[in-house]
Amino acid sequence: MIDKTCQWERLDRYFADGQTVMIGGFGVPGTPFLLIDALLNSGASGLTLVKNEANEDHMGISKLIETGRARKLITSHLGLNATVIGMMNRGEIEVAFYPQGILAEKIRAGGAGLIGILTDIGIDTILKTEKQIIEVHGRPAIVEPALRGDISLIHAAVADTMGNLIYEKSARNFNPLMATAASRVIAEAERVVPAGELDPDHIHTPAAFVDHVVPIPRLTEEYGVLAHHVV
Amino acid sequence: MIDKTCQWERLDRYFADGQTVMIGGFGVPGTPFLLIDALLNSGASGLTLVKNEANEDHMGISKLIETGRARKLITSHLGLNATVIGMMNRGEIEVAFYPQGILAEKIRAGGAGLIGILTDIGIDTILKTEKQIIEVHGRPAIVEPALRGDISLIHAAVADTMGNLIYEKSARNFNPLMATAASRVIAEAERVVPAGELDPDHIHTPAAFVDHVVPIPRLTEEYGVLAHHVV
Amino acid sequence: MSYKEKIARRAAAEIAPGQVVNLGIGIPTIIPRFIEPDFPVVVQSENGILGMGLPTVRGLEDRNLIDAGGSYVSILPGASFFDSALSFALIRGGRLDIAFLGALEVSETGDLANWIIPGKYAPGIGGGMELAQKARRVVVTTTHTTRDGRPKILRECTLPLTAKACVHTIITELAVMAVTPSGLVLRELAEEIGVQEVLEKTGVPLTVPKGTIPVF
Amino acid sequence: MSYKEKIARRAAAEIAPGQVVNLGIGIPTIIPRFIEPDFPVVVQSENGILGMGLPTVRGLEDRNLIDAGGSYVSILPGASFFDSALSFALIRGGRLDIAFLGALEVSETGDLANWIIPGKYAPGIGGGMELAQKARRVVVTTTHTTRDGRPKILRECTLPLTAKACVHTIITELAVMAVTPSGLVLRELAEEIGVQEVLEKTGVPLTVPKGTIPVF
Repeated sequence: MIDKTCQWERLDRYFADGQTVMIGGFGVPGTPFLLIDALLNSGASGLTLVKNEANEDHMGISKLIETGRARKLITSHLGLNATVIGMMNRGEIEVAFYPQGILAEKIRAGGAGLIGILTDIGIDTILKTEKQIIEVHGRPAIVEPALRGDISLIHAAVADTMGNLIYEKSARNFNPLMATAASRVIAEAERVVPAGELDPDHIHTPAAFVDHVVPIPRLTEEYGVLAHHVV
Repeated sequence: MIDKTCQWERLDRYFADGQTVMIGGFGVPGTPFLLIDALLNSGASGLTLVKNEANEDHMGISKLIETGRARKLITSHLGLNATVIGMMNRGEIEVAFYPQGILAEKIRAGGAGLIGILTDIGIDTILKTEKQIIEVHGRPAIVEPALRGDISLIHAAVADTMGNLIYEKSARNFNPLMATAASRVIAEAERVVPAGELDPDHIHTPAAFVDHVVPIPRLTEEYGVLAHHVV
Repeated sequence: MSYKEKIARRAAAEIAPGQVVNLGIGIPTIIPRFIEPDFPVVVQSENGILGMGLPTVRGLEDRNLIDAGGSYVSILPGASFFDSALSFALIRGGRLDIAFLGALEVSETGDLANWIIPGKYAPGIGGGMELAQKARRVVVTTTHTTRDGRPKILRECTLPLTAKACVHTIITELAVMAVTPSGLVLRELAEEIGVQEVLEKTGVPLTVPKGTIPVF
Repeated sequence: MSYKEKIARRAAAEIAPGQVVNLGIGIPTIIPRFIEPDFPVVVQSENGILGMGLPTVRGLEDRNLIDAGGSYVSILPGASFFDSALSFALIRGGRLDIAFLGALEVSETGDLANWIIPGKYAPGIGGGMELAQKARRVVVTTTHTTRDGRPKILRECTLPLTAKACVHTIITELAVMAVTPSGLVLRELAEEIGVQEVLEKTGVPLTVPKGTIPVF
């Protein structure tokens, strides 16, 4: 039986300077905080990070950015992270913004072995500046090349030992897309079960996409409810 | 509470001559045989059908094609349907073939509101003839425009009254893609349950994509195991 | 009732039974307070939720269940979760009936600017561009003027656009206006607001239909 | 053992533990018979299955569970089902270790033709083009010659290509050959087959390494 479970101590070898790293999550839900800590502790730098947002100040990938480990951030919106916006404005990190769904499609296209997608989103805005524009059936289309990573860091609610993943509620977000779009896909899981326990119709990410499953021993505080978002 | 359940008798009004109709299924699993019969009985003709294959002779959409109701078929492979291959060879129906996964991506792109996708599949073959080719990062890419239908006919194992759908095993195939890619999406379901009964993490097609849910009173013979495929 | 609540209450009335809507940040987030509990509407959130309900009751927050703005939310029967690609497929693919969005500026032809003030405010793009460009209807909820009293409704936007000719209806604390091929048309007045005040605070000509203007 | 079974048995030996493989129509479909029951391999099927097992035991067919060729199949623990877009994402995205495919013609540079004979046989494209072009390794299983004895391995394919320079290994009833930058290389001989026979039935030069050629 294939067993992709992996110990935390073994992760170091997979990280290297200059890698492009995709990181799941939209806010706290789905962000792999412990894998981010592992990447932080590995000492890797010059990274290009791909994530919907930069988490909030001093949390998640903001820690990587604040410690100067990321050269570039490919993202959608930084509205909840004044620290990273400040660093961007001071030129301490290069930031590339995409419309959220187009970022999702670029990652998905990378995972699906496509060269890119064609969209009209932003066609009448400053976004089209510096984009390749072609005509399809007489209609202008922005060329958005596919995006892939060297590594993807994924947070799953449940994994089986073969690497099948299930996400929970709004923690799914970018995780299943990024889980298809990197040369090495590492998933942390809140619960790891033997292969065969998951209903094959309920699996969100099939095992073939996943290289390593790291069991989370205990959810740390970062995974919890954020007091300042409670109304 | 929103209730999208619909009686079979009401379907007639949705069908019209000249429509582009997407039909789920890969072989028997996932083919909406009763919806196909409803389309057949509506008398609509001059149709453009989009389906992975043409089912087998005298089954499913082959009945629409054999009765001359389809002007055109957009598909991937007809290997199991000698009747339709014969009609194609005699010029009785126009057939457009796409690589299976590219057909899936074209439909998905239609559903996702994209203009198209860029792929290198077939780039060194006769497939690229008559295709628009562009260069992306110095690499040739085939432009495949998105595909949408007027109607999609979907087969689900379970639906709720709001239109959420769950598919079973290999009957999923093209159904969730086509369920996003038409102006009107009609799903037949083997079982219809009240909204709230399905686990929100297990739903394959969210309700917003589905316009009508038609309960299947009894699965007809066509849905069963095909004796000639039993080894 | 605050002016924001007035705008949100009027915005809620835009929703027809059975519609799928997305509520942007700011005023739109309080629209649900003004929807009757049994009114059939499906609220989508960009982070992958269909069928959102009210904000979570304090103390019952679920760490895995937030909306796109980061607030803890509840879900209703018939809800579903999905990934970010499918979430925007729904938006771009034409299945979103109404997007309620805030505005920095709106033009008389329905251009919307709400994502960037070059050199001052540039947090990114988020889902707003896709919502503005692809929702079947865009309803803008905004104050009629800026904090220093300048009109937000202009002949042409001065800020970079979110999307061109996308806005159908503008709801402010003073009025409801429709974007039509012949320009902006006054549809409703807020309680105790006169036509003259609206005309003065709008940066473009506003057609005032004959007869009584309904009040909201 | 038939020649097809011999080819399939040898093809099965190409699979390394833990690999993800796709079995095309024809000879590849009988490869599973030659895989040990406890050997860790994951079989993918284009119609949306990962973790296929052997054909279904007669009488236990599931109407919702077929492979891409239409045969009723079983699944193994750890299997999953998915849609056609994800199924080909897996193939094109580089997660398929080996595609076993049949051939009408193969060129010495690894070009493959197996989908169309213009004017005679044109059932469509199916998933073959994506499998051939994007699997990490393509292993062709085929008879060494056509029914009328002409070589299938040629300097250049005469039929329209499925994909260019995609084949890594060719397994026939006579031999195993590798496609290398310096042309085809003989790797193994079938039992009781001599080098001379293979050379004669191959339409292109075949490098024969020094020393004993392993037998399969």
